[in-house]
Amino acid sequence: MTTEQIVWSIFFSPLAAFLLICFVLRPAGAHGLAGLATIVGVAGALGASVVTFLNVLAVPGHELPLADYPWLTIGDLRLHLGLAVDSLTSVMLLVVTSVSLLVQVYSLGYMAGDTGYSRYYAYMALFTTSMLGLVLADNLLQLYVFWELVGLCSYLLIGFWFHRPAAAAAAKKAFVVTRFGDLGFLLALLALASVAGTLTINELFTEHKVAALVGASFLGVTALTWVALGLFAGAAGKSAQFPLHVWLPDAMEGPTPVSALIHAATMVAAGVYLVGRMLPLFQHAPAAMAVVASTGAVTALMAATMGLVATDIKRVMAYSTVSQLGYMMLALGLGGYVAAFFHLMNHAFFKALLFLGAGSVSHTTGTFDMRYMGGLRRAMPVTFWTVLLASLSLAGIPPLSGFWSKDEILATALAASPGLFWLAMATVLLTAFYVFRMLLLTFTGEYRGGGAAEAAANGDAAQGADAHGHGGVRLHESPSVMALPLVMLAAPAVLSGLVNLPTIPALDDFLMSRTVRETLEAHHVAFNPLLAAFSTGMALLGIALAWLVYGVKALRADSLGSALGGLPYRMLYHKYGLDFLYEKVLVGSLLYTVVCGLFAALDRYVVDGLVNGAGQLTRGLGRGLRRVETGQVQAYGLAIFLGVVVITAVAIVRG
Amino acid sequence: MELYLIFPELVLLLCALLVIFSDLLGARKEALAGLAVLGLLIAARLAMELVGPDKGGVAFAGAIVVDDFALIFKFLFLVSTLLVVLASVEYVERFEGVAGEYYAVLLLACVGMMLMASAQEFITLYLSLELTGISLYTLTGLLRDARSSEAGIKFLLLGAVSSAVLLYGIAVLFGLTGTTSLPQMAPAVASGFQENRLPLLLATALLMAGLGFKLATVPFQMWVPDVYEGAPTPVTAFLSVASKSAGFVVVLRVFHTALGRDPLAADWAAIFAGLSLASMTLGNVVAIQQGNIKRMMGYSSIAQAGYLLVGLAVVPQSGVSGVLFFLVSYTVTNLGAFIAIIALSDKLNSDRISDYAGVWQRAPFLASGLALCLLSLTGVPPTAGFFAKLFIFNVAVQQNLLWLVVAGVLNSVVSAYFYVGVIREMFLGAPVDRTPVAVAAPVALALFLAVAGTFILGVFPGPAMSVASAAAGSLVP
Amino acid sequence: MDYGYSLSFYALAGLTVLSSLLVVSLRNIFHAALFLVLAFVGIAGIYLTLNAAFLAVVQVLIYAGAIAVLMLFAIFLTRNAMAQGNPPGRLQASALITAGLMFIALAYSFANSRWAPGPATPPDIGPELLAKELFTTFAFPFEVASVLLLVAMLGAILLARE
Amino acid sequence: MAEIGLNHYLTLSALVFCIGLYGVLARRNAVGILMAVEIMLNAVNIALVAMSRYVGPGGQPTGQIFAIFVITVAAAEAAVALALLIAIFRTRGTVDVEEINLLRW
Repeated sequence: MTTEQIVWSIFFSPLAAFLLICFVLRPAGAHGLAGLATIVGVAGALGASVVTFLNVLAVPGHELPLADYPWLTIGDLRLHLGLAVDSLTSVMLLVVTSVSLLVQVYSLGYMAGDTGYSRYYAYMALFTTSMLGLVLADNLLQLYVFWELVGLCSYLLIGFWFHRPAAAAAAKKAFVVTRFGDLGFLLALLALASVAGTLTINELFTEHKVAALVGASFLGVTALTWVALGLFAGAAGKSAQFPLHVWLPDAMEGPTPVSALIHAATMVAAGVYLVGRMLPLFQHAPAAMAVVASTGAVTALMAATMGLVATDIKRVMAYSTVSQLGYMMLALGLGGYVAAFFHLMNHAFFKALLFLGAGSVSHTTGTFDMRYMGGLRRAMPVTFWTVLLASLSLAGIPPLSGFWSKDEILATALAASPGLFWLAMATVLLTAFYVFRMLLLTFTGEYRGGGAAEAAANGDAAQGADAHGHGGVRLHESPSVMALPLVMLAAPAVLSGLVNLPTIPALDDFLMSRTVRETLEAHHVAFNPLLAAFSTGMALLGIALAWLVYGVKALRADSLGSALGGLPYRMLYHKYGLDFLYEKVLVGSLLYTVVCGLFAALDRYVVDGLVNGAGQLTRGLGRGLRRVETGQVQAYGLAIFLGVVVITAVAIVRG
Repeated sequence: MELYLIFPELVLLLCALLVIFSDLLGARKEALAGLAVLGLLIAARLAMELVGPDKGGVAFAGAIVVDDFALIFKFLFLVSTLLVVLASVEYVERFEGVAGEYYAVLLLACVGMMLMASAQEFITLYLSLELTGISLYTLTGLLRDARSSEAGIKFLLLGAVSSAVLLYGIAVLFGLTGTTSLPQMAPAVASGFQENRLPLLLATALLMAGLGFKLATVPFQMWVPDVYEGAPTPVTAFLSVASKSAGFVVVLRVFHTALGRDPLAADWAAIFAGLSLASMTLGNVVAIQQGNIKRMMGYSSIAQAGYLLVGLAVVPQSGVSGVLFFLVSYTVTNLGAFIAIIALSDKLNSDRISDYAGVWQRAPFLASGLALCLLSLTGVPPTAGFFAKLFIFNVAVQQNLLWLVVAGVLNSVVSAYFYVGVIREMFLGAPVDRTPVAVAAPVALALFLAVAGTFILGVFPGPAMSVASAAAGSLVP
Repeated sequence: MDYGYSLSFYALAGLTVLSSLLVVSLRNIFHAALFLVLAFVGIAGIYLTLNAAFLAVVQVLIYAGAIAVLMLFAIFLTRNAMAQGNPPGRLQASALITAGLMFIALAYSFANSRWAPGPATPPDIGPELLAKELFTTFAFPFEVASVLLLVAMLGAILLARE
Repeated sequence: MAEIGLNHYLTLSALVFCIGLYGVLARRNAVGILMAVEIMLNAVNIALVAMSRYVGPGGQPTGQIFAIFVITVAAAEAAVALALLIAIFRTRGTVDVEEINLLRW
């Protein structure tokens, strides 16, 4: 096969799996083979990606010359259908295909026995196809097509368990909220087509295109800035940046492997990918860059505080994802091209691992509520150790992967903007705290009954997230088909940082492909040992605090109880479990009520309020306007004549 | 004789009479549908012969013109009628023994629309419009139950009133120019603009109202939800695509041929921009509130008319090609949606969106087809609807109508609420009963054709776009 | 100045307007139908003043004859609606305002128009000329009209059958 | 008394048109509404015939021809409308348009 055919096969391999499931396996009733088909398809894509990666590595300039095909002509705008592979693409391909493959294998165990088994794998194959199409697209229109397709797959997969109303609601919320962002994306596309006359990504970076974009202006702002802001709006919707982040925590209603693949490792990173891809344009719009950076920093901090108090393990992860995506945006906004993608890659591995670990835990306990977990360390050693490694990586403890990329982002921030740097640094502390809170609540202490206890507490059986485990009959490690992907993900979660060490910046060199080198002003920041030590210190401080509160329980429970008075203490004890008493008193009173409460209120009343408010307004308007339709034919006739009179009047007044 | 220019129409007329006679002779319903399909295919084949720059021409003392612009619409009408005939094969049971007449009137309506596409003289235009109108009133009331008759009488009364308005507009233009021929009118209109601005604007407003009724744009749209809900579902499908396209072909030809020169053109373009904004906003906002799928599709069609009018807010040729491509993709998409709705509501015996819950498990093909068409109406790639919007919005951006484009894009976000609402109900809702829904082969074929069209136009819109541009060139050089 | 001509115009116009007003304001639908015939006859007279004799004949035959009779049929076939008659509806006031606005728009525009220049003396448009035009220049619309009548016949039968 | 000209006829036409329009919007009996529609169409015909007399160098038969076609269409439409009214009367027992409002909102 030629280089080009290999690249195309990356895209077509999972597509073939999707078509096979839809048109052969499902109609034939061979549902059981769907998983295998998807796994083979994705494995094929992974193989082709590896070969492509090696090809890119071998080519000087790290860009593969690929043909494109005429697609359509809109006025003067000629669009081509083509793939573009450079170093960034090849890295993204590896990340997407490898995580996808492991998640598909994991799903064999997780989804076993589900009635929607083949439907699930069909969606997953379609998602992987679309995500690869998005990464491979050489023009923005093509990218947009796949952008919407991944959104659609995400919609279908969030609402996968349709018997739960919450899932359907979450799916719709995700679809509509991200479409608000896509509004900006689409307008940016139209503006680019109209002003620059091309949508091919690399052509947009040429000097005269940039000059044309800077030259045109609308409402006193350059077209370039509008375009950048529009693209960022799209990116913010997909990557769950403030204030469009509201859909992601709800999206956890989907099956956990979906959360791991789509809502942690790949699709939500598409926004970061888009902004990064277009960074050579963004850099000419300082205002837009500032918006990207500050949105990223605010999102990172805000989401971290919300992660502190969530009791659903998947929601903790979701907030964590939002927060980490904020980091990446922060890096991009400050010009940290390599730093952002380095972190994207590392995050994909350790966050996917954390999600799969959470899925593994719930598979056994039958719940996602950490208040009913605890003490799982001995029963689930593989899960525990892998999740621990991922947590350390997320917290930024050297020499795990998260440390290296986070440190690069912090260094970029320190060099560019002290304000944003301190926001990011505060996030480091919070991150370490919430991730260890999660770890300690889940794996240490006593087991608190799992799904059965939760059902008892809530008084009904069908509560909770996608808990379809075994209700705590006997705690056990997940089957090897699920445990194996955990172990395999643990390797990159620990090691992927090594590709860009301060002394050997291999990724740095690799990602600066010819086009990027020519069009992007590189912001290279030197490694700062002092900063590294400081951030590690902050992370350790966060871990220590979490340990004090949830681990060793420095404040003894009974002394606390007597201080509070016996009866309410006992009630709380029985209701929430011991660990949560600490939280209520310590974390709750201080952090929750003040900081998190503030953010939560902002989130609920301002952001969610705006989204819901817009919906309410539209609905109210609709309710009013539909009353105009009285069923009286004469009212309709009246409208026609009033229309004539008004149009005549307007026409006369206009002239 | 220039008779060959109207061979397609003649074949359909003949076919309609044949269908009636075969019905009288006791032919089976399926055979009648087959006959109609055959007639439509022959007509399409004959129309194909007329495609090309030097094939068509003007005929019958300037009454009609056959150009690429007219032909693209004729094909649209033929395809719409064909798909509606196929989709009706089960539904005709409800017409109590007048299936043959139903097909015949459908064919005659198609003849009327094809003549509308060709008419370039106001008397012919008016008569073909009324031929279409009377056929459609008949079809709407054909079920003769309370709702169907109510829809029929509402449609007829408002239709008659709006043709009176249209006629008044024509009369004014006739008085100003002394002719009813569109091409002959143009120079007189252009030269008389300064002194006759007032009556010209009045005539424009009257024409807009009279034809706006067919387009279903605000404020002439109020019949739409009621008639869509009450009419037999295949007729609703026909109304939503063919009748709307027929309105657009007339509007495009009248405004571009007779009134197409500045500064009058700038005036009507500005008014159309306003109507466009009002239509898409009202259509989308009220559609959210609807629980009946046919009614919802009615509001949706008002909104789509709003997007289409963006192309009329743009005077140059690009606006016309935008409208043409949009109509092509809207026709296949909306028909696809309606074919699925016809099949589903016939079997579910309900038009309530809530009764579509979990339909995906009972009729995966129908539900997937409907979902794809609804996504296309929302404007999600890779479907026809996405490129239709992109194309028409791009045209508007070129003409600095940015405000209208922003409104249009915002509106398509709003529209996601109700289109996706139906999809959610079908895919993510819990079904009440799980018995599979059977689909008759012709209905399945019709749906397949429409869905395939929607998808192909969404992946390779290039050829259709070139055809649209070429056809637009034959109207606006 | 031809006073006879003016006088007959004003008389016929008055008759037409008055009868039309009665058609839309009488509660008794049967009486309204009779005044409709009168209005049609008035309009036929107007056509005569315009030298359109043939059209006047058509007007009397088809409108005053056929269509008015059709209306009477409609009234008799919907019998108990007769008792209720033709009462004013809820939108009476808005209808009045709209009609007024519409009239202002029309009359004001007409007053400010310069119509295409016409002949000084009334042209002679007789039945021969009309027939010739109808079967040459307007032969095509004539054929379309015949199809239209076919559809109307079909439609009326389909909708009104037992 | 000014000489009778085109504008007299057009004003008459406009007046009759608006009377018809009022009747369409203000009366409740569907047959009454149909009659009002016929009045509107007649108003258009007055304008067309008047223009036939006053417009164009030698007068235009087109206007009168147009009027003949309008009369034809009006008759056809009236026939279909009557049929629909009979169908409605059968199911509802009324032709009062304010009671014909099953379809709304």
